[in-house]
Amino acid sequence: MITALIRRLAEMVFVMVGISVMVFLIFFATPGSDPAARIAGRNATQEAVAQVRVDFGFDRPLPVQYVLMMKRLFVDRDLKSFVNRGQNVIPQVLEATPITLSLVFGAAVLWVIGGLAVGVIAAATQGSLIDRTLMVLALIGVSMPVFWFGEVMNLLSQARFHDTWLFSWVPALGYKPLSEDPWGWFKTLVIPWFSLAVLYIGIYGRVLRANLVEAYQEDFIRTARAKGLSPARVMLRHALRTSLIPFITMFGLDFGVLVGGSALLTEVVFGLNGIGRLTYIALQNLDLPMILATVIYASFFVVLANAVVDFIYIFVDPRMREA
Amino acid sequence: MTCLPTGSALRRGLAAAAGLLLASTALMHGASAAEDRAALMAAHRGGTMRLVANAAAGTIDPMVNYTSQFWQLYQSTYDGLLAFKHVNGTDAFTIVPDLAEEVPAPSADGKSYTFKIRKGIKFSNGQDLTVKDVVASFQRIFKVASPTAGTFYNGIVGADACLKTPADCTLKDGVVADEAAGTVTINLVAPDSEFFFKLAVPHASILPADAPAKDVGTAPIPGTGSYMFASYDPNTQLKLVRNPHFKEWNVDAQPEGYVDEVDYDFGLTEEAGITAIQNGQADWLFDPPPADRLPELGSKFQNQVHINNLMAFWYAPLNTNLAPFNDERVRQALNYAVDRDALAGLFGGSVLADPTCQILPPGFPGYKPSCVYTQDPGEAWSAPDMDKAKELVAASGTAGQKVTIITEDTAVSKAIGTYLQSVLNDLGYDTSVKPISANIQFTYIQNTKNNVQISISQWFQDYPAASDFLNILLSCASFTPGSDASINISGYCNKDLDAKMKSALALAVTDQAAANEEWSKIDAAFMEKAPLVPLFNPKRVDFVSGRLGGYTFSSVFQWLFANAWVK
Amino acid sequence: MTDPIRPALLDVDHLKVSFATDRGRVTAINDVSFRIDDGEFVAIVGESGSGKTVSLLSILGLTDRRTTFVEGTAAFRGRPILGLPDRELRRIRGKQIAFIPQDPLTALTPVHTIGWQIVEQIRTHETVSKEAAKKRAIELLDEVGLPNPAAAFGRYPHQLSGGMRQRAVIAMALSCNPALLVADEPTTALDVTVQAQVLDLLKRLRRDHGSAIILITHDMGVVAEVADRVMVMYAGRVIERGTAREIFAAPEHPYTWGLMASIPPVEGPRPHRLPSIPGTPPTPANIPPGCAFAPRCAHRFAPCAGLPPALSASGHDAFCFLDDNARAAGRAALFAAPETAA
Amino acid sequence: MTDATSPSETPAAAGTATGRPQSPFRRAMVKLWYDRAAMIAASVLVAIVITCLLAPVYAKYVSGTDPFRSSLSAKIMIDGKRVPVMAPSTEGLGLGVTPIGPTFGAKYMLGADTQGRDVAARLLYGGRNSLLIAGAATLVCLFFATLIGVTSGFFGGATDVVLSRFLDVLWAFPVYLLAISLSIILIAQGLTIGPFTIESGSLLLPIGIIGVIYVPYVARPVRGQVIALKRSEFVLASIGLGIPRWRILFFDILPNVTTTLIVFVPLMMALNIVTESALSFLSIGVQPPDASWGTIIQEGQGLLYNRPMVSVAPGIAIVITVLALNILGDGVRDAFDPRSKLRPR
Repeated sequence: MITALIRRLAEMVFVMVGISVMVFLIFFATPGSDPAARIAGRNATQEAVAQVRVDFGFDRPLPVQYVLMMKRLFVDRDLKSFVNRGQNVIPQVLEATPITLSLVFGAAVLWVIGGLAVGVIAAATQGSLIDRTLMVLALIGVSMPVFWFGEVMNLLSQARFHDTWLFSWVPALGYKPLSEDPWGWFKTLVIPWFSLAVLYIGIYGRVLRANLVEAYQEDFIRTARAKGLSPARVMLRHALRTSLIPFITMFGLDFGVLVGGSALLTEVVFGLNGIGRLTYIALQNLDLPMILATVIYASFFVVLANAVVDFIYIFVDPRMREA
Repeated sequence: MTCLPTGSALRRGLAAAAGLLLASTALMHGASAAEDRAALMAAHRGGTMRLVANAAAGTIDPMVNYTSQFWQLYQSTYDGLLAFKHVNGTDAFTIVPDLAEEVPAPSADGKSYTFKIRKGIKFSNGQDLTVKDVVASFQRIFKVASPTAGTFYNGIVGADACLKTPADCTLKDGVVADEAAGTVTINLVAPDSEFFFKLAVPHASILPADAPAKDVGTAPIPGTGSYMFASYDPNTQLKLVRNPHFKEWNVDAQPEGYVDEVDYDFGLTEEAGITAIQNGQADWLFDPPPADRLPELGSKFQNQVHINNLMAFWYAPLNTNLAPFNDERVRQALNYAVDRDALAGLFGGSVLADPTCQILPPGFPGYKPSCVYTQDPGEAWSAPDMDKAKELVAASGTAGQKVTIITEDTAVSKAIGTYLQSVLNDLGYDTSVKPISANIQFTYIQNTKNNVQISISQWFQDYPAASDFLNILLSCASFTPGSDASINISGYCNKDLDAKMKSALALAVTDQAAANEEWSKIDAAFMEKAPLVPLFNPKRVDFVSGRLGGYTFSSVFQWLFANAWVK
Repeated sequence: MTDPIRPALLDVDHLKVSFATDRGRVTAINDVSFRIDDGEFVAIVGESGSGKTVSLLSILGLTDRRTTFVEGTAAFRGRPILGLPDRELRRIRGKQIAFIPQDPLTALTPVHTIGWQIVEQIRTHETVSKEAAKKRAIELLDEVGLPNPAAAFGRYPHQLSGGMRQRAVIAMALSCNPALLVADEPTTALDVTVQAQVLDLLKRLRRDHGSAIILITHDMGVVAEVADRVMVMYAGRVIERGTAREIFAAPEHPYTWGLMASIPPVEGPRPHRLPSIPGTPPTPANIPPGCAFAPRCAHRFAPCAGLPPALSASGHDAFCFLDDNARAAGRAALFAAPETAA
Repeated sequence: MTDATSPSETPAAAGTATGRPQSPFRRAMVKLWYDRAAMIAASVLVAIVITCLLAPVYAKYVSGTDPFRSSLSAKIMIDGKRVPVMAPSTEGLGLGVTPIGPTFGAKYMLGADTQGRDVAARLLYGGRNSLLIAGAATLVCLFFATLIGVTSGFFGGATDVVLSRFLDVLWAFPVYLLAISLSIILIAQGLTIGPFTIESGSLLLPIGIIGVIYVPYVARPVRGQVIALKRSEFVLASIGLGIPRWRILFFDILPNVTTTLIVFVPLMMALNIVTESALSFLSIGVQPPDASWGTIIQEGQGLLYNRPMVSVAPGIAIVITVLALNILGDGVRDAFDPRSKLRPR
């Protein structure tokens, strides 16, 4: 157990170091990435640029710069943005986190409930019109680009029908902290939640249905039915319970990736200043410290999600416990 | 250009309206200005104003920050020795005494100025302002490597040493305090006609002597203005409250504000910002309104919209050292071919942008309307002259060459790039557009290593002097091959014109009017060589809440929030 | 043997089962009739695919209703159960008729403990407390011979050996004291020694609980050991029926001869190779017209192109055109064969 | 549609009817042919591809405008009136310029974009690029994924360790962030590999980027399959017979991997179309004046309030195409590899 844990930890560290090195190298391979002149300001003299270069250590060899930057990020925790001078990177990431978490968590609740409902209902009514309708809807959900769907939702709720009863409650785009205005928090996030969740409801509903249909061909379902259990109980306690394992795997990975910043399209469309948008803006501005911080943060969540999934696996599937 | 008549008529109408507005405010600042102001103060004082912006502008340090977004705020939070007058329009170009008791006369050789520092002024932390603070502040410009340390303040005696080793900066013979007399004398290496302007920009703010000698980032430094920064978080909010130690000493330089508090919220999209103002949840939006909201603002909310000229221009720098733009004829051809009215349309229509074919913006010192690159050359641009353009290209024999336009990845810049691509294709070039991140594009296009042929850029004034456009953008000194800091993006170095600019700068010390004459000739001379394509002069659209009154727009620092009320 | 007043425990009459496939309906079970009385031990024998499992599953309503069509009648204690609403059928299923599946590894839900699954069945049919159900489950596990039943209660299926799992499944089937146990090849997945133990267990249970047992198997050896009566199925039909004694003494259908021949002799030298029936059984989609076994039958002759006469209402009979003499001759030849080959 | 509760595999048994054993590939194709939903989806796709290929015809003969040239001051005739394509606001202060809305006629059927270009014509041209990029990126992705997956799985040892770790790193890098990082660099400078230079505006860049980012998603299952095949009896038997490794690789392993790859094709195409549009939406995909459905949506974003059609239309095009690809993908998977649980994302 302990060795497995240590191995897992080593793997996580390896992956995160790998990613940060990759980002670092990508950054320095980019033309126009030299931040000295940008930091020095428009119309700065050559001396000022040179001064900045020395101050920020851009004249030192790359490995040294990398180590220094990592040290400032993790040890001193005072790594500062290249673009917004004086702005500490870590608090930025920490402030963006609750926004992304709010978005992803709410969407996750929606998509888990929605995915379960779609999958279970479709599997239970397999072959019927309900099943087919649900599957077509799920497929449409999978096929819609999330940013486009978000935009259409914005168009409907912010412009076209904003004055009607349907969407008059929709507040302006942006984020309201849960601690300050819980109701406002909820209202601003409902539509982003829904937009983000649609894709996953589609995916999860389809996968779950396929798994359930497959489960229904298993012998143990026949046993359960032969026991005289009600169809609902057969579905929920036997078929669903066993089909949940891949569902949970998917959920863990998706949740991790989204919290890590992959919700950026939704964040961009709905003006939520979460991790994804932060990373995106940092990348656009070639703000290396911010990029490193956000990307390491993102990969941390992805790797963590992988680890958590493995753990949950053991929890959910007794067969994995001895392995 | 059949739609031109309507366009220009509208423009004229609007100009008239703006003139009226100007006249009325001028009246107000006339004879009984002080009494009026007292009455207004009694009626409107108090309340909280909410400003919104997409993003914060970085460090709060007034000596480091170089953005119009925060310079606007520094007007009411920090003071220099001198200030631009806090009034409407181009009257704001006037220099008025701020922390100095009066605008000093130069010494006989024009190289030194003695400022008498006002007594009784306190920083927002309660400390008294002394001459020591003044000296320390000038040293600090170099110690924090202010972006303009090497360009604005390098003329002070001892500045060279400070630029080399900022940590040991003393400016021993450059900025000399006389504690007993309460004066500070600044000695220059050579006379500088623009030195007062340089003292009036935020980088020359007077800060407490004990302010940290490094960029303070997000920790505000106490100032002497009527407001102080109470808190700053670049992700969420910048809060300004009244400076408890402030007593108005010169209403032109640092007027007392109406509102008690200003909450400047960040992170709202432009769309959301506009909606918030419409709903009365915010009073003003920093970012320009998105294009698709303009028709709505101009019709349903026209009483809340203020449109003002900006001392700025959008232009396309042409790299005069790379084919095909190393050929003067090609540069002229493009100038002829560009439909500046269409470009104005991309910026939001003829109300929001004036076509221009010269470098200096209207209303600027040295501006004399002239346009050669149009169908009927004269004072104003009327229509593109495609025939002439094609002739010139044919003469140059460069048709068919590849051209890449580098634009910012913002909507307007990209749209302009796309339009210019169409024009260049029409002229026979094989053109592509390459948008890059706005934050990178500005340095990217400056560096000769990137071999940029043509790009889209803008220039906004720092202070009202023709040299701020012509000398900075086109002097040989501004061109440093291989550097990211080479603001002469065209890489154009014309020895004759360079000499003329030097003499105009020298002339201005003694005779500003004659110098301005010179500058307008230089402007025209540059345009003959066409190292760039002036596109249009943008205008500022301020959309304010229905409750906001006392809107004042300074041509230097734009909207003055301290002069506005919300009650 | 049959009591005319008291209805049979299970009475199946003219059962026909067909499936909807991509190429239309395919009949898998045709004209199957049988009856079982309380306490009887009946074996249904046939190769895989002969329809023995399907026929019983369809009686229990465990086939897919959308794709499977069941015709004919089946009555449990006189009450027709085919076409009964699922809700009512469920009260019989698991409580009065219990099902012992073939492979206990796949037949138990892998994510629940053995005990949980037994308790679930008990509590579905009887209103008892969890504790009582647990106690009962442990007793059952003990009864089927699981060592340390309390520990087994908390085990997951994959943690038990094959034989233990089969015992657990049987314990589960017994949990409501069913009148009829349907055991679908309960020994196939087990090795020989465990097979014998499980069969002993079944016999003992019949004795102790008085349940009737239907044993589905392809192994004539198993049948010989335990069954009272035997039905042989081939290609969806019952092709021979009789008491175990009758069938083992005088099998009448050539197919049954083949099955008997494949039992390894209990005594004497083992043959090099057990004789087997040539060819493979047909799938439901391509059951030949007439006698389905004809293509593989060494004794086929012209009439086999048509359907043989139906089985007699009771007693020992085979679904075959061969007359008694031919049956006796064929039987004799076959039983002699292994010896001569050796 | 398929149901496996019946005790025997009736559809599969059809193969024996012809008396000649069919190759698995043929059998799968036959099965696919009878899958009605998949065939409808395939027809829709063919229709979309043909329509998009006809873009120049549409631009030339129907809309009559050059969809890559700004026409900011053009005018067209509608109902006998000459109407400017880019209409300045005439109300109030006269702020803003609004392009012409959908006319539902030949010209400007779906209206104009901010440059006064015909959206319908651009939609077709955009479709060409979207489909081209998605298709080519799929091939790139499958090629590299097979290369890495097979090399890693077949040779094992140090090669496997290095490649697997590399995939791990790529895997943990959120896809869009990886794509954005690559795009920002490559689109700024282009790419030079030895003597070959890809210019920054080239479509090859988005193809390469999108192709590369999903490599781990395909390479991992391929590697797993190769490892499973390597341990399978027939390969062990081949090894035992002393058949050279390259023969085993080409004759035993690769043909089996091919099935997996075929199943991936439509699913990856669908994924790539969405990815391409997302990147273009973030303006780091296709570069102007080239259009793709994503760039048209992005350009239309600035007109969402007044001319929503500009961004709604390409979105619908994406949804239909991706939907068709997904349905076809389901069909292909059912036909070729019914038990697979592929879920590329």
